[in-house]
Amino acid sequence: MKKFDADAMGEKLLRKLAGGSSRRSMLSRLGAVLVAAPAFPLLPVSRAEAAKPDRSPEAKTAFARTAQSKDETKCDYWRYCAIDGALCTCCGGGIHSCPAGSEPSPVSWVGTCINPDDGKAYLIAYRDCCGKPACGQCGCDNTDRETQLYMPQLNNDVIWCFGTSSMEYHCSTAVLVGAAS
Amino acid sequence: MKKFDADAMGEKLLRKLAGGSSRRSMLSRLGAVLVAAPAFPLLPVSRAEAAKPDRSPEAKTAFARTAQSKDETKCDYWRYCAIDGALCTCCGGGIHSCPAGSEPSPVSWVGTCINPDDGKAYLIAYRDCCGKPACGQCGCDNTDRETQLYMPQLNNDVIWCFGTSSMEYHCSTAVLVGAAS
Amino acid sequence: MSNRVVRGFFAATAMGFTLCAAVTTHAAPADTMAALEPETSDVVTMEPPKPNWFFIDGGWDMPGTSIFDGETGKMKGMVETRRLADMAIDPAGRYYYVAETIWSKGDRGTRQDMVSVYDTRELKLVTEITIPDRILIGSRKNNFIISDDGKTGFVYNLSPASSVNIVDLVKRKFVANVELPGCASMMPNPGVGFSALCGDGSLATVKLTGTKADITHSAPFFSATDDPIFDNFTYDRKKKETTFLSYTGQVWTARLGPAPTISAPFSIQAAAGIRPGETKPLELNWYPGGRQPMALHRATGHLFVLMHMGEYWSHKASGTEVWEVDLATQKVVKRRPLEEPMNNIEVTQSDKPLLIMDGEKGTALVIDLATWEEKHKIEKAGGSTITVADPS
Amino acid sequence: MSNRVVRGFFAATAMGFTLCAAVTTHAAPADTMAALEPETSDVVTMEPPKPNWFFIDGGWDMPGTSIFDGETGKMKGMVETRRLADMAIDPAGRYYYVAETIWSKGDRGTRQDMVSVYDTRELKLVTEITIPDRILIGSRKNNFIISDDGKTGFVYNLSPASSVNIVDLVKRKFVANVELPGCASMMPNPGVGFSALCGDGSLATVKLTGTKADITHSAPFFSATDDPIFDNFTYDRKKKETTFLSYTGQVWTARLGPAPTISAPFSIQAAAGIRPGETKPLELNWYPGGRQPMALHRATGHLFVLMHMGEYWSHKASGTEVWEVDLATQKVVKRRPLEEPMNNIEVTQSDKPLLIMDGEKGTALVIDLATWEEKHKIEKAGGSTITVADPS
Repeated sequence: MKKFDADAMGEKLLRKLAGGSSRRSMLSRLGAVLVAAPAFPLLPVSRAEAAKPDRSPEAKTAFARTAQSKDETKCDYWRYCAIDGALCTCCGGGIHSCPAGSEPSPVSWVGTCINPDDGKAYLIAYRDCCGKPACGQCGCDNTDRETQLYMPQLNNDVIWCFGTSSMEYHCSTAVLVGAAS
Repeated sequence: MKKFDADAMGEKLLRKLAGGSSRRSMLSRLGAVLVAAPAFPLLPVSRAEAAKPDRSPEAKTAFARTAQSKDETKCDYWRYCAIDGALCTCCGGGIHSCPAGSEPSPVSWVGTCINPDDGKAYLIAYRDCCGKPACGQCGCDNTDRETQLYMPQLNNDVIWCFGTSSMEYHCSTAVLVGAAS
Repeated sequence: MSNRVVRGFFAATAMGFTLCAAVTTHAAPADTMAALEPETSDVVTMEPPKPNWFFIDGGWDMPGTSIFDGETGKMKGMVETRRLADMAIDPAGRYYYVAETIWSKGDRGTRQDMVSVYDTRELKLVTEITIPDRILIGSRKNNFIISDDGKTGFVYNLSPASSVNIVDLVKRKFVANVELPGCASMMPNPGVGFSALCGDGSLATVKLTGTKADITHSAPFFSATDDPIFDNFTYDRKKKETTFLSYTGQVWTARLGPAPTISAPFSIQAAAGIRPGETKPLELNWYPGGRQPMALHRATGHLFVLMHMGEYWSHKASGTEVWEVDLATQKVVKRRPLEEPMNNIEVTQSDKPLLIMDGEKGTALVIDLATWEEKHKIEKAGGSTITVADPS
Repeated sequence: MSNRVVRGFFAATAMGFTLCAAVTTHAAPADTMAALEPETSDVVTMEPPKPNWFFIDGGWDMPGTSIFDGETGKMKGMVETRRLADMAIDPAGRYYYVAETIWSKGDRGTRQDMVSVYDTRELKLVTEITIPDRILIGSRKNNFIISDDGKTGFVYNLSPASSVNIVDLVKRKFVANVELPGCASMMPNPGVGFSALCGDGSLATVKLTGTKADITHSAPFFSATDDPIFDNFTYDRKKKETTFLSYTGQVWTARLGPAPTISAPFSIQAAAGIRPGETKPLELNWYPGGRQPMALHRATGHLFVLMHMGEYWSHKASGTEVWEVDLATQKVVKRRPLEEPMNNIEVTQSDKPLLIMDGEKGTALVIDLATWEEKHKIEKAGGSTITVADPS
């Protein structure tokens, strides 16, 4: 999820947060508060009294709720929940194939993504293809469970081109490793 | 002149070309012709019967007619009539000064530009500053009397970094060489 | 996170996948791996270049030349072309050649000029042919050309003296540097060597005998300062002809040979029924412009030209229309407006030709010429020169 | 155009200007040169870095770190930082240091890792300090840090084993590579060595004695997988303190030393009077985000944080508001909406501080904090990390 898409994922919730008022009036009130910018603006929200959706950490993230399983050349394909970079499927490669002339890195960062077809979580290895200039097509940056550099295997900014003859980043694949749960 | 600015330089002429009709109607007629795209569209124009402006090759170009002599950090500064690249005046340098750490090329392409203050033509040497990555600020591409590669000293696409320790292009200066006429 | 975890993480298999239980427990509290077969990473092999493919140079900001299938609009792969490199295609389709200049430390260190050879199926670097310096300019199609038989490469240099590096592409070695005083912008001249345009308005013909170059000049036929010919002209390998276009819109055809003959020019504007372009200021008219302002469909002899309305000396302005010129009848047979101005134009040499264009934003358009239907609009495809597999 | 003309063209004088009568007659039918004095090309000399300057990394697409004067909005110069390089400023203002990785043939050939040293007045390369490999990631401020006394540089490496290269900046030589298992994202620890965050949620302290490194860990205080601390945290050289911010919006202060002490966290949302951020899905709230999501004005102890509305795991989303947090009172004292979302934020350490931001389009904003007036909006300034002269 590059940008938070309020329309796609939160209109109902926003309304609830606003205590039942319409989204428009809530937003305009919110806007007024922000533009005035008092010393201690109080956002007129309290914990939402939603009808008990699954709020456990294992519940579906915004990405997972809208992910699809049909088109591997789109950022919202389910395996891409933590990918960062150009999709190799748009660069002449495939979901687990590097484009001609590039080389898959033997190591990678990983993600745990939910397949919408069976609702199960799978471990995905985001293996970079290396040794060509940046492909430039289909740039995605999804960040489910993506963390920082002190946990490098879960960080998607590192150039994961180790053990390849060139460390130049070309694109990223999303290789299915196995079921995660 | 990067783009032809019809408003700045041609409204009156356009009207004349259209045979006295208003600019809007002429344009919409022109648009219709284009969209329909017949095999042999005839633009309804003939040689303009303008009131004898100076049409000699020495007359002022579109650039020269709108050039100014006050702000060296703008593309329409008079000396920039054939410059291509980033203005060194926007990169920490000056009209004839390279930014710190870059190096002026001893050779350059040249332009002949008209100073609006005295109406005279001057020879300008567009000396590239070399040895730093592209500055990125104030990109200009003016093309008065700019020609092709078989006449390299009048071509503004060549990386004019000869005899410098690095040929990396950083920005371009516009050094006054002398009067051209 | 213990040392073991980091180390364990690197226990990658030879097949190339990463897996480490200690890591996966961080990623998600996984219990056991299911029986699912893990996928294996592999590398795609390509076909040799096809007539409906196009090659688009990313230009200054996007290193690399992307290969697209014009039919599907899909990217097929990429040839490594750094900034200011020039790419050419082996006429037999076996190799992509890249004339490039690399410093050993990026922008400093030792200068290295070479023709890098890539095989077209695996896109792997086959070898590097070291050459003397070459010109640094970019966005030109005629600074690195290949003879029609595919055996010789010509790499232009401006040091700033003008010369050409001759490269034997069979033996893969540099042959000689020949001076080319006052000329540039090369075209093959089969059986002779090559030809080039000159600042004195002539066409130079360079007859090569081993490393010896014998230069002859045509009579001057254009003005290099007053009405220059765009140096991104087109060459028709089949007819051994070059089509030239000048800033004002004059069109010439040159028949190559030991003593090339150059046709009388015609005006592209007159061919469209409007007054010819002129060099004087204040003459608002349609002019050709852009970086690669024209493309020739060889079989039909139709020339496609990017045109814009403006005054003279607006030759770099992007085209707002495409004019289709029948060279035989010297008539503009179609004019098509463009939604966005375009800088570079090329046409595939297939039976159902596709027109390819790109503009400053790096968006490529693929147009079906039969219907002028926009088949594909590809963002971030590249903003510089376009090449097709058959460089006619 | 004869050979003579081309040759004559190169008769440049030592002073560096080009002139050739044969050429100028082409350019324009000039008669004689007037008595006008031709200008001489020269090169600007800069001042050492000033408190109201900012340094903006062009990021992936625009190599180079541009130096701007925040008061005037004018560019002062550029430090050569290629893609994925890390720049640091000598605390005494004499040098700019660039930790970088260069292949001898662009993207192939021999790998060369180094710290390149530039003087701050002439921006010339003084020397290169060869080091072992360093990490390739970019957009991080804590992979190359300098000790407060300016004598030692620390360059992080991920090979993918985790280690740190110690560089003696006085003798300008590489000292040692020390392992740093499970940790990254360094901060100076004066008199001790350096500290770093670890995957087990602890703060590691690396005591250096010559080339010997002794690593101790604090008790775990955060979750590296569930609520990670942004690795672009801030370090206050005067107080020897680091301020950490986590994805949910927790704020910690760590006092560095042989055994650092870490404060209890507070919630930035609670500090603004709204409910704290949570890690669960479907909890719409304000969260910190971006690449360099926060900046500390040392003298006032005010933290500026890029905030956006979203769900958890949106930590890379650009900020749509800036929250100003008084760290002493743990209150959000101001919230300011942004017209365009911003990715990186920094603040000058001057008396009249300027807030600097940039976003995905590479446009930089300079805001006067006293009035929240937009002093400058600079297009194409750069889209990556921002540094100020006093890296507090």
